Amino acid sequence: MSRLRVELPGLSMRNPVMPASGCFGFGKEYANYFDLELLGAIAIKATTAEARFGNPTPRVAETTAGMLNAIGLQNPGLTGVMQNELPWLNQYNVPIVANVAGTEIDDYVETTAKLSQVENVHAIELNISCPNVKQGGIAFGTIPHVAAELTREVKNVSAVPVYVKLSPNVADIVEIAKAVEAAGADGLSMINTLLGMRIDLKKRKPILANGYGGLSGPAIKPVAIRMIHQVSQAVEIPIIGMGGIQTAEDVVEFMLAGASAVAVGTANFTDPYACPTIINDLTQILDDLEVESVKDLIGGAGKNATSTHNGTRFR
Amino acid sequence: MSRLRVELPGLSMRNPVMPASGCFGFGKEYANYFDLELLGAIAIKATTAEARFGNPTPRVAETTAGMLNAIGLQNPGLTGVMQNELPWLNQYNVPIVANVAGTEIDDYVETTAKLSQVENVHAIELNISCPNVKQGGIAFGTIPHVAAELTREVKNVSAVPVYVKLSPNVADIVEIAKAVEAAGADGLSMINTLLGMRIDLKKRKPILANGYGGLSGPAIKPVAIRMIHQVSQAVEIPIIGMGGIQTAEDVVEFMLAGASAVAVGTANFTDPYACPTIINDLTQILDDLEVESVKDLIGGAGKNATSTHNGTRFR
Amino acid sequence: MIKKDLFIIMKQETIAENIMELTCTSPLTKQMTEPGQFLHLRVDTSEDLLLRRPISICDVDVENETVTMLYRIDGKGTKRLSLKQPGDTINILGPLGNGFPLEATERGETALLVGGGIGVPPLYYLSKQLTERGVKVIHVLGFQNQVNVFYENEFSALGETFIVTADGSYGEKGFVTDVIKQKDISFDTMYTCGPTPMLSALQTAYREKRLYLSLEERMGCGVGACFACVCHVEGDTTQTLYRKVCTDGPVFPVGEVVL
Amino acid sequence: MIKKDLFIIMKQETIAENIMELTCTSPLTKQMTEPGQFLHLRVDTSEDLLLRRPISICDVDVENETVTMLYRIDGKGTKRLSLKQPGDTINILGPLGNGFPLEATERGETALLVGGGIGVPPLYYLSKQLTERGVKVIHVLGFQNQVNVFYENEFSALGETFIVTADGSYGEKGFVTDVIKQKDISFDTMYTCGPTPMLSALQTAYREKRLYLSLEERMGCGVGACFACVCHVEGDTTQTLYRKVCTDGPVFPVGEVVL
Ligand SMILES: Cc1cc2nc3c(=O)[nH]c(=O)nc-3n(C[C@H](O)[C@H](O)[C@H](O)COP(=O)(O)OP(=O)(O)OC[C@H]3O[C@@H](n4cnc5c(N)ncnc54)[C@H](O)[C@@H]3O)c2cc1C
Ligand SMILES: Cc1cc2nc3c(=O)[nH]c(=O)nc-3n(C[C@H](O)[C@H](O)[C@H](O)COP(=O)(O)OP(=O)(O)OC[C@H]3O[C@@H](n4cnc5c(N)ncnc54)[C@H](O)[C@@H]3O)c2cc1C
Ligand SMILES: Cc1cc2nc3c(=O)[nH]c(=O)nc-3n(C[C@H](O)[C@H](O)[C@H](O)COP(=O)(O)O)c2cc1C
Ligand SMILES: Cc1cc2nc3c(=O)[nH]c(=O)nc-3n(C[C@H](O)[C@H](O)[C@H](O)COP(=O)(O)O)c2cc1C
Ligand code: FES
Ligand code: FES
Repeated sequence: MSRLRVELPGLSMRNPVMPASGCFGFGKEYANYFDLELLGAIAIKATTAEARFGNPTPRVAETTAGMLNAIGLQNPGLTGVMQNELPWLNQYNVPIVANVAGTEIDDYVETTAKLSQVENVHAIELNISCPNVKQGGIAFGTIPHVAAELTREVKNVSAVPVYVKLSPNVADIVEIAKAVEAAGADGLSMINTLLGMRIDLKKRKPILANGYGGLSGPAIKPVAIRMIHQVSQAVEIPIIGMGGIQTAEDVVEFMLAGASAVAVGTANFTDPYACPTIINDLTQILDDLEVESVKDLIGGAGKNATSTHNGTRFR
Repeated sequence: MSRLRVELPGLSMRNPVMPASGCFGFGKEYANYFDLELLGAIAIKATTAEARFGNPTPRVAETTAGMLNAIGLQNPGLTGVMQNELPWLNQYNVPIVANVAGTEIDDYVETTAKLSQVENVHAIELNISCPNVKQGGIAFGTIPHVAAELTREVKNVSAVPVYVKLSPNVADIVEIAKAVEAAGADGLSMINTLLGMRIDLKKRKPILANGYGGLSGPAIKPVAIRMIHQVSQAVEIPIIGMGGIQTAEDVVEFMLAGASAVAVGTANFTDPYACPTIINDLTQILDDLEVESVKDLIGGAGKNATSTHNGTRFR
Repeated sequence: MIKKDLFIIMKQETIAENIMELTCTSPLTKQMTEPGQFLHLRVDTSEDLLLRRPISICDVDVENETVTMLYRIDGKGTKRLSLKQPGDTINILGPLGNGFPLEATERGETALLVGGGIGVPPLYYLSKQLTERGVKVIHVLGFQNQVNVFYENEFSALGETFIVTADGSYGEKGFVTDVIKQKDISFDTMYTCGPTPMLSALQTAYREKRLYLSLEERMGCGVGACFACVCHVEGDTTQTLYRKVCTDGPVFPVGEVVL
Repeated sequence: MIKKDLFIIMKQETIAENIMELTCTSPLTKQMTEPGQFLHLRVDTSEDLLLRRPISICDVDVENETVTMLYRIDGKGTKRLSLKQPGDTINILGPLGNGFPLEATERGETALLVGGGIGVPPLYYLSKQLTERGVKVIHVLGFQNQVNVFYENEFSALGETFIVTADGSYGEKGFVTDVIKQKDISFDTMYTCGPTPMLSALQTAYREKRLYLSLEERMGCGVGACFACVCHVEGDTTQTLYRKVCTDGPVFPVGEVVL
């Protein structure tokens, strides 16, 4: 199995595959389907300082090869996660990535300070796609210096490495990535969902009660691959890649683009066995591609794409 | 047929459907398949001041429910379009939208000044997703004041209304839309393609020779719908909506989101009869939805989506 | 426990306007003992329809390992499902969720089963099991109009059955609630499944009764992980409590959740 | 002119490792008189595979209105295509493009047909038509190895046929160009289809001959509108001239385009 092993800051993973935050709850449900120790790591649902119910329903809608969600960060809050979820997960020997969300820097700092002390939390993942109340709701993740400041403050209090999860809803993802790297991020997670919408033709209103929602699934994979390719060439820190992964082939594509590990989100809904199936198929693909170790794939697609300054190009 | 008629600046359209620029050449090829006068308008391939060969091949790659292209704006140049393409199209009684591209403001100005004089050119569509050489390659469409300046200069010389075609690769599409509206744009076209990439696992390099390419097709539809919904509430000028339209239902969804007319791109490749089929199906859908005229659909989804400041939200 | 299988289609037929009856076989049917549970169907293997579709168990033949579902052709997924032929396979996850409590009604008591539209199917398996246990069943089944009516004979074979149509084109005219009152139906337990306005009306009218309601909500995972399908808990002043339709439901006792 | 139809599958079989032979019927076959043209296949109606797949016409039975294609199971589309059964339909556009010029070879002359791998199929229909016109045909067909070889008998029935494998596991060993030299084959016209390196080698070696090459390029539309499939024109110093493989080709005379 050492062919699949990858090492990232704080995360010693028996394979490069973890379920993505928000798509695996806190692990309990999928434990009914397979042994969680098959996973390389687990990214748990976002934790906020206080418990949240989230948005009204409907909260999900299907799109062609994708889905929209507007869950609204429902979670039992810092106390609930520390008292009920993490202790239960401790029975499994698998590193936990704790995803942290908030609306002010203080929220993130408070949540990280406590969560990062929990024994089985091996890394913090900062969800910077949340609106910054102090900046009138502009997402932390869209302004480099805001993202950097948040990263710095959280790094100050975190007992474990911090991965910053980038929003793809920006013109220049490289600029944000560099800013958070300079601010001390140990790694990056990318990408979060693209903002999208669907409209019910008969009711003449959005399908999601919230109106807009985050687009995930295979539809966004080419955007994720492009952003990871761009960013991996501009930063030194490792990237956890995600966005539409469905198969072991997709994992290889993400790693060739520059990811050191990957997260699987929406695919868990299509098939609760998605993660173990992908992990199981990886070895065969390494054989087919005549690659000894998954590590040898990382960044293998090279730098041969036309470099672009700004996320757009002359077509 | 007046149930389908829409009126936009410069464009009196017998129905709201036109083929999208770059996906219909200059019309000749599809004229072998159906009568071009069935169309509401035709957006022709981008014209640049000089003839361009474009990028090396492969120039297209398939993605799940989408495709990437990196054609590189191949076209016969201003002279070629004026001498060979537009005169041929003049045999059809259908308004032409001439798409204009460039790498410096002067290119756009020169091309627009001449093209907009041609009899059957009823509107100019400014492709602002091109990299601005003077700004080190940053696309015109990602910086509001740059997009505005380009719009202003082009408006100064154009003999017909100018539609600015927005790039979706930005954090805040509303900001750009408002800037070009203030600079005198008569309408907006949105969206252009999202920047994406695919990697060939065996060759370990991008499938497109150019590396990155523009993502189009149903995969991007939810992003297009969201952006049109946001922008239509912030500007007064009409929007030509596009991005993944495949069916008459999709047309209705775009119009409910706020589009006054639509363009069909990638679907022409899946089916050369896509446009006439969609137009033909529209009347039936109006009946099903008990709507008298397509005009009654425009903006019908209302403003009931959570407003967001910055293209990202609290999920 | 394995909960996913490629079910083989035995039969698929139109039984009313846009209503299909689908019978499949799989060893997993052995686990389908609880009426009111649902199955989560992957319509086909292409990647354009990513989400599974929740469909209730309508009937199970444990001996022959078959399960029957009734569904309405509605959007893309059910349209594609309706094109499948005997011999084709469907990737199905389930049974999922918590069904109707049979033990809530004692032998000799009367159960009133109230269904609306495509909420009718799960009541059939429920009715069969209740009658087997010696419970008297009465059915009030509401439909939009005549062409949508299905399974009248099947339900009639198990107990008294009132068909109600919104436009009066068949059976009684009006809402199911009207008919229950008009006919002065008395019962010990009510089990219901149907559109939310109908459930709301019943929850309001029969709040003091033994009443079990089966809810519908758009789902992501169907297994409790994504929090797509939550509802608020009645009387929760913190506004943070919730129940998941997929795993805590789809059946809830009266007064538990906000409809 | 209508150029699109739902073709009905008559037969689909594996004829070599990962090589399928697909026979379909449609009235459109009547238009398929030109060898070297291709069809553009929409594999199925789901929206995850948007682009059509170009596949060459391998043989046509005009009387029975059937067309045969040979294809290699390669990526997602051809994999899905290979699962189709007789009776299923495929949405096909075509015939498209310009094929091999038959008139380039006169009655009594010799044509050498050189194919590589999945470039072999269009040569079969070409060979049949040439022989019907009284042309002598010789075939040199290259494959990766023994398991990939197909249609040896079919070609042999029309003319002398050399099979070449890269690893020598069947027939001659080496490249097709080696074999043409070794066997000292003389000919009046050469028609070829196969991988670009093979075409390049032939174009270099036989630049002075009557040579027609069929090219392959990733396509968007297949009808000349998207400019995905262009190639440069030989000797064009402006670097702006182009030919489209889909409509100007796929067959080009030697020296016309840059390979
Ligand atoms: C517990 C439960 C049991 C159900 N049992 C039945 C049944 O026995 N028979 C039946 O006909 N229908 C049943 N439904 C409703 C059924 O799930 C939807 O009609 C179906 O998913 C619509 O799919 P589509 O492909 O036709 O529509 P699409 O519009 O293509 O669906 C798009 C997405 O929205 C979801 N969706 C759309 N409509 C609904 C809906 N009304 N409820 C929940 N999700 C929806 C789909 O599951 C899918 O994820 C049940 C729903 C639930 C929650
Ligand atoms: C004019 C012409 C004639 C052809 N004739 C035949 C034939 O007779 N038999 C045969 O087996 N193959 C033929 N090919 C190649 C065939 O088109 C590809 O093998 C096929 O499209 C691959 O599709 P896929 O779904 O397996 O691969 P995927 O990787 O899923 O395809 C993704 C996309 O890339 C395109 N693509 C992938 N590989 C190729 C390729 N080698 N050439 C062109 N496009 C490609 C596909 O068309 C599709 O748009 C021909 C190609 C051309 C251009
Ligand atoms: C239902 C749902 C809930 C999500 N919740 C979170 C979350 O709480 N925190 C977070 O950082 N990302 C969240 N995401 C984003 C995913 O972690 C992932 O970045 C994204 O879905 C792309 O991956 P995918 O295409 O494999 O789903 C959520 C995604 C979905 C679909
Ligand atoms: C092959 C191809 C070429 C394109 N060329 C142009 C172009 O020259 N100018 C332009 O403004 N947009 C161009 N586009 C973008 C389309 O006009 C359209 O905005 C986009 O593809 C989204 O619509 P769709 O999903 O319906 O294809 C091109 C798109 C494709 C697929
Ligand atoms: S559908 Fe995912 S939690 Fe219920
Ligand atoms: S494939 Fe579109 S021009 Fe040839």
